[in-house]
Amino acid sequence: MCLGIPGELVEFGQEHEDLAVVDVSGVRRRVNVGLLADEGLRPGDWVLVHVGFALSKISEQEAQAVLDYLQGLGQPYEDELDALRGSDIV
Amino acid sequence: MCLGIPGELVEFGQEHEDLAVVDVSGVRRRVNVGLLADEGLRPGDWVLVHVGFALSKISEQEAQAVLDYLQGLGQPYEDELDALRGSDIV
Amino acid sequence: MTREQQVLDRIERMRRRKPVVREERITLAHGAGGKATQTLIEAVFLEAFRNPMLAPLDDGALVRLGDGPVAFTTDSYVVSPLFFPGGDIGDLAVNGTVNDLAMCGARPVHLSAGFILEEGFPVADLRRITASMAAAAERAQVTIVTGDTKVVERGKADGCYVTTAGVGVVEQPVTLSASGARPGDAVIVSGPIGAHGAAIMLARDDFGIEAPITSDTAPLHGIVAELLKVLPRHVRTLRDATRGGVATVLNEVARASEVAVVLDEERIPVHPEVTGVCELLGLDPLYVACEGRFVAVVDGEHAGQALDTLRAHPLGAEAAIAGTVTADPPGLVLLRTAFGGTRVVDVLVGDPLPRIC
Amino acid sequence: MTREQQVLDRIERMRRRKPVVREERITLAHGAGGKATQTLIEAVFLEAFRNPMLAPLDDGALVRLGDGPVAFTTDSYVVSPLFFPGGDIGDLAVNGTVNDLAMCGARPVHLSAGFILEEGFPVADLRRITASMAAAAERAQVTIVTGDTKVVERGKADGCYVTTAGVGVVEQPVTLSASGARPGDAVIVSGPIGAHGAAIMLARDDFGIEAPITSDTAPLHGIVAELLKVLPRHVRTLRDATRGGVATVLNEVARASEVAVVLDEERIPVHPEVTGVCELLGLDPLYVACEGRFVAVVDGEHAGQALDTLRAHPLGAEAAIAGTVTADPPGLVLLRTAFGGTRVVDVLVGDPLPRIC
Amino acid sequence: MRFVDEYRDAGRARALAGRIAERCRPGRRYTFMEVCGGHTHTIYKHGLEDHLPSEVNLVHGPGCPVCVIPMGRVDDAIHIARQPDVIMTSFGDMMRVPGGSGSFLDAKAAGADIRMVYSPLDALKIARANPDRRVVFMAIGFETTAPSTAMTVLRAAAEGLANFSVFCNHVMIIPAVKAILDSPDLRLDGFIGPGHVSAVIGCRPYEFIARDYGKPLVVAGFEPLDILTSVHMLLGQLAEGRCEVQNQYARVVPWDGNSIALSAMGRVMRLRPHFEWRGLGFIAHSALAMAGEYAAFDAERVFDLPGLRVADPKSCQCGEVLKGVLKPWECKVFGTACTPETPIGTCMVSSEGACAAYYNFGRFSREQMSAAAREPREAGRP
Amino acid sequence: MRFVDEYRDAGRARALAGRIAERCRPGRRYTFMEVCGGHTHTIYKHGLEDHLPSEVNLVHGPGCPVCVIPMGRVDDAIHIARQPDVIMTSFGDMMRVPGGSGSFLDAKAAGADIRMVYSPLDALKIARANPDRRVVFMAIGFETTAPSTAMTVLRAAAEGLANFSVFCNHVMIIPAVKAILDSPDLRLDGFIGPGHVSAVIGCRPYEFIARDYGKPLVVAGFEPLDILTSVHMLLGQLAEGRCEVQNQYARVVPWDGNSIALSAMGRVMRLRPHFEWRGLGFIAHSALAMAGEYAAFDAERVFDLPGLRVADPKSCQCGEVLKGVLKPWECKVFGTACTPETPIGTCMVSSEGACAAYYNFGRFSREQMSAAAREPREAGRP
Ligand code: SF4
Ligand code: SF4
Ligand SMILES: [Mg+2]
Ligand SMILES: [Mg+2]
Ligand SMILES: [Mg+2]
Ligand SMILES: [Mg+2]
Ligand SMILES: [Mg+2]
Ligand SMILES: [Mg+2]
Ligand SMILES: [Mg+2]
Ligand SMILES: [Mg+2]
Ligand SMILES: [Mg+2]
Ligand SMILES: [Mg+2]
Repeated sequence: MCLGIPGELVEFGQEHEDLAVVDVSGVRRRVNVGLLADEGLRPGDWVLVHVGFALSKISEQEAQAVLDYLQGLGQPYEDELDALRGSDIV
Repeated sequence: MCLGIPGELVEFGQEHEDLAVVDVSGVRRRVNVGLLADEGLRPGDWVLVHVGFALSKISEQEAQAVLDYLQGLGQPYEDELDALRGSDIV
Repeated sequence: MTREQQVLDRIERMRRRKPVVREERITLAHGAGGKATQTLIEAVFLEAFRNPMLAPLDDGALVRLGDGPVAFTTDSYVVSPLFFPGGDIGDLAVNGTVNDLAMCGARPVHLSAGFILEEGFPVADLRRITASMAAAAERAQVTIVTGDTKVVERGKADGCYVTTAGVGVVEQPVTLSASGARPGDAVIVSGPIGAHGAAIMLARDDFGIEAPITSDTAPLHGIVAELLKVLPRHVRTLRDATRGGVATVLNEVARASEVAVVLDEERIPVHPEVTGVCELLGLDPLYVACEGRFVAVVDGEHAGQALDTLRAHPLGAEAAIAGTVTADPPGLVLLRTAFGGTRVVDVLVGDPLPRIC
Repeated sequence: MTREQQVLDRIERMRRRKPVVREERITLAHGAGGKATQTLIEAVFLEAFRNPMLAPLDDGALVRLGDGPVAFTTDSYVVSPLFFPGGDIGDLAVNGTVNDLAMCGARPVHLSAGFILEEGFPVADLRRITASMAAAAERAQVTIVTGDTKVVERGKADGCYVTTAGVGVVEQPVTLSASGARPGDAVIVSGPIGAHGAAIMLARDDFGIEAPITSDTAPLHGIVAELLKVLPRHVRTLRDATRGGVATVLNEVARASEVAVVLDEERIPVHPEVTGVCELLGLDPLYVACEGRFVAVVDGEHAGQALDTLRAHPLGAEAAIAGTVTADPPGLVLLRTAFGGTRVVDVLVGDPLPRIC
Repeated sequence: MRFVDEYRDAGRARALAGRIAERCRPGRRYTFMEVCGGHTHTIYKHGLEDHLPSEVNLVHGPGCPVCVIPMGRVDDAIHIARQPDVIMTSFGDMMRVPGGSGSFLDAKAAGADIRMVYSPLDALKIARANPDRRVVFMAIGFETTAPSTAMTVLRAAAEGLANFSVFCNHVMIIPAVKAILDSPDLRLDGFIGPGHVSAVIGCRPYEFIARDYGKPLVVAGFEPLDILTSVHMLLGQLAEGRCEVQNQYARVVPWDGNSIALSAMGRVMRLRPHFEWRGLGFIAHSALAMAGEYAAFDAERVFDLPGLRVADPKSCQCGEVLKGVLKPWECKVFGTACTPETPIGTCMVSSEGACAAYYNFGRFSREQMSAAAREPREAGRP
Repeated sequence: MRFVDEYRDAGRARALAGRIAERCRPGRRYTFMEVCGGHTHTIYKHGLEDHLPSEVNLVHGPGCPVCVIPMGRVDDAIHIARQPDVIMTSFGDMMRVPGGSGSFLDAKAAGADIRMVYSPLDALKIARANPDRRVVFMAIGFETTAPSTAMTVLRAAAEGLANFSVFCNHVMIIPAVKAILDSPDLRLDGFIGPGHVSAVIGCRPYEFIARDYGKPLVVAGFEPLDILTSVHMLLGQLAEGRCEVQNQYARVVPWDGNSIALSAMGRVMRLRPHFEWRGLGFIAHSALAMAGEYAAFDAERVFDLPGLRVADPKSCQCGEVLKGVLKPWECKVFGTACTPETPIGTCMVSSEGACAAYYNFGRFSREQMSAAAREPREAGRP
């Protein structure tokens, strides 16, 4: 129900200002961006899509912060990981 | 379009006075007898049915008259006819 | 040659031309089994799938699988109503395919069943249909070995459609085909005609008509086997007289065999109630469907033997020799009327009875 | 045994009980290929028609006709829309039945075709469908030898439904069955999954989604023949992953063979656009239908050889070993997630995608 | 069947045929028009001409209501049927009648809700069952059928049904016969009068035909022996120099008709000043419209109609066939461009149309058919 | 996929799992509630518990809108759907939710026109395309979804669409969490906060949880690494004796939420004085109704509703599951009488319901599944 999917804004709509098109892995859907009217959205921005509306603009910086946090935690395991990944290739 | 079929009145309707049931070779249909309200119809009477209405009460006497007319014309052929009919039985 | 005769010859030439579908859209006539159906089949299906096994457009195809000849057929059933006096869509679907195999001279062995169900269809009705299919299969000694089920949204079907396909083995060499009739042959009808179509029409209750008519749906493999056992080499053609009735089947024979079929109105068995329904609605019983009757074209010299054999079987008790095959005029069915006249019995145009099978 | 384990065991016993249809009316779920479909088939169809050839509920039935074993199958096609990127109902109907025969280890030979047309259906669309059936038949080297046409009133169908049945010859002795999987076997998926279902969903345009996805509909008899030629005795099970997808097929295998199937999420081939559609709509690609992909269960020791054989065929270029068969827990499909966890992959409940085939 | 089988007896027919032949003066040609399409149908269906000597020539008249409806009226009916809330009801005969752009069957295939009924009362039943739809009855037919429509409207009015109306196309036989009698290119010796029309209007309305035009007329029943008998009666009048209206069908037709039927028609309908007949053009006072009192049931007032006149196709010779000037097969498109599947003219649509009857039942010359029917009979018999 | 695959990496998960295990005090049991059903779904779908040490126990909260809708509201919705001119539109999740007498799916099979939509805007599209029908949107969902409904109503109002209305069942997460915190039978160590609700309401509304109830809360994203990270952060707060609201999902959740979304909700909707939650009973100020200004779009005013309260089945223990008191399998009917095909409680319907998630994805004990998944891996590999 609260399913939200990150998508990249690729186009703004002709029909009315709130319409835009997002791309999710090559899949496109029209979304309403009216809830993000304050965000100065531009093509290339990523948004979270929920029931046909863009609910939130995704911050790349904050996204990276989580990954950095994990990176910091995980360093000792990296070598082991690489080894594991290698063995998974058929 | 002007198709009319002789049927025997077998029943008068419960629903309203104009409704009756006719029998055609064992096949029954509800017909409206409103057009023959003057005829004092009774079960056993034959009527001509057209598009769900009884259009005319059939006169047995007149029906027989035609057959008698034909009978009169055809007498010389009767023997031949019987012979023919006999040969038709498989 | 008279001018009238010239006109008639020109018309016959027209009728033999390659059929063309002129309509832009499918109408009910395309499913009625008459001229429009034939045109659609020849101009669209045969045209697209053209191959020698399909080309005869017989009741089923004779194919070779491994060593022996096998008969293969299919029919879709869309009858409305689903349940009617004398049967339901279930036994109809089994008997119909059993009969098409029997008409190929095969012993029906296995059936498949594909169901298209409408959302909202009562499960109890489905159970009733499958029970009657099972009973019909047992009666016909066939097994339903594979199947499929689809469900479509409400308003995209009419409760339940069933498509059966069947395979049968051809155990003795017979050559049966619509094109096998020859002058001098006799045309036999296996029993009173038109009961199925009339029963469906009454069950539909569109016309407010009631009559004690039950569908004639029945499996014909048994009676056909008897006939072929007695006369393996003298039966030319077998056809079950389904959509389009006896008239349509015989037109197919006349056309494929390039002969004339001459029927004798007085010898065609019709139950009086069926006649009554037809009179009331302005229909001709020759065009009304049967689902348990067939037409056999038999060598004239063995017609009596054929008739005796059929009459000895419960499903053939009222069988009759209804006509003969002559050379001229090729491609036509004629009827000697009870009144002593003669007329053409053409292929059905239009659709007097929607969805009888 | 923990209390949780006791509960879980009790549930498994429940699940193995005879299925019962509780609903009074057919719902779309009964046609979705998941639990409701299985229940309907087992509780209604199998119950009514019970016989040893039908009982395995494989893609088709193996029957004896005359001398040799013959495969026989049917499917009805009700896909909406009729035309979609990558195909239409016509090639779907041919390929689907060809594939069910191929999954029985048979060489598809002849097809029948039953059409249910809706009054008003454009004749041009029918021509387009029959042309694509003819092309598909030619590609699959099968002949459409018999057929039937019915027309129903407007509002009683959705343009055109097609039911095909097929017969094929079994030329080399193989024993393929959903019940043939054994611990140690490998589970191979013949290519990227879910493209057909995703393409249909987009073509239906209910969700305003666009993506360059085309249906994977294709005849699989060729690639299957290659596989069986190389490994006639080491292929246990073949199933085309149609309605209900790979997850449903594997649940059938796990249940019939009383084994567990353990899938490896990272090894299951899925095209990124299909993943994208599934993410957007909250679907799992494991349940999305394919019409040109199959699952093969192969002796573990010959899995590499099987994979090489499949990859050498154009339809198998992206084949992958997606999982393995283990003894415990019997009857279940498990998934090692890409995240490193494990979960159950159950049979589909409900109907995420109406009328994909 | 009572009142049916007795009149289809081959033995009686053969006997009568002998008497008919005796009444013909050798070399003279007797041309009789059967006014009613029902007669045309009977003639072909039973192969009646096999019993007629070559001197007797039957020509087919305008008495097929389907055959005379002009294309513009069909288009109007389809226009009504296309309104989204409409259920159009019609007798089966109308389904394939071509208008300027297609038939009811085509309109139905394209989405209109058009249903076949057996009786106008069935249309009423549909109206009761569908209170949220407007149900229209496509009323066609001669005086035989008009009273049934009138009775149906009276019932609808009594019930206060607000969603039922009638698209009235009822026509009247007398003006049509008069138009034919006034046509210069016609040579007729007598008329076989329409039996079921006469059950309503009686026999008096035909008297002017004998009196003013000097043509005998026999009101005939619809079984083949009825028609043969009528031919015998017409030949008798001619032989004896009489010129009368006779009633062969007295078992059904009262000399004065059915007064209840006539008064129902009179209440519900009114005469149109003129009406177009396909092939015959406009004929004054030849058709009925709904009376003003029943305007609420008059589809012509309930709906906005295009009301366009559509010219008949150039190749169509239905007019000549309807007037009996041409035999069906003499029309240039008969059986080639115009067939029951692809009718150009309306006479090819109804099984009572002369062209359709001839095409379906009589397409081979009598000689050829009789030869075929004779030849193998004994051969194939066991 | 960007912003997805990065957070599903098994290697990173294993590294993080090690850190989580290190933060647990051996023998102590840490119980965290994931409030949102989306989290429940993620946990089971990815097999996340395989990465958690046995000390960490996740319990599932009330954050599945489908799971908390009371039967009476479903019945009301079906009542609306049954009106002859109505098209009911709904998210797919609602289709199988049982009311007192059947679900939407049953009503649809019995003839109601009920259509699945992806977005409330799709319902609007259906309303525009069917001007002669009344189109109703079955609005369910937390604050995540309510703004979309509000924006849709604003657009309908701007267009002057007269045949569109909303059956509003939007609920609010804070009152539900408060009800759980006030429930005496609960023992929780912290909350995994709902990420997408928070994208609308921000993080401030949770501050009372830390301040007044002394429970830490981490607003979490929906990928499995987001949840694992949040668990790590909660363990960190507990280890360090902190008690705060933290935002793990800052890439999507602004601390102050989305003011446009909040103001759209504020314009179109109003707080209900109380609302029934399935299993939890009536909770004050916990749901939204349409505001008076938008009464024309309020299905509760447009239609007469039965509005009956239907008691939950006796055997149903959804309330305990929603409060995290019982694990799904501890419910007496779990997996036997109550399954996804035959749900007794709503937690068995939505794939976000705890019972359904557990039944579909996690029905085997972790040990057994891991064993199965380990054992044959190498055996079958070429
Ligand atoms: S053949 Fe056709 S066009 Fe010619 S008169 Fe007959 S119906 Fe009219
Ligand atoms: S098993 Fe069913 S009744 Fe029990 S808590 Fe779960 S959903 Fe509710
Ligand atoms: Mg047949
Ligand atoms: Mg057939
Ligand atoms: Mg067949
Ligand atoms: Mg058949
Ligand atoms: Mg199938
Ligand atoms: Mg299959
Ligand atoms: Mg299959
Ligand atoms: Mg199959
Ligand atoms: Mg299949
Ligand atoms: Mg057929």
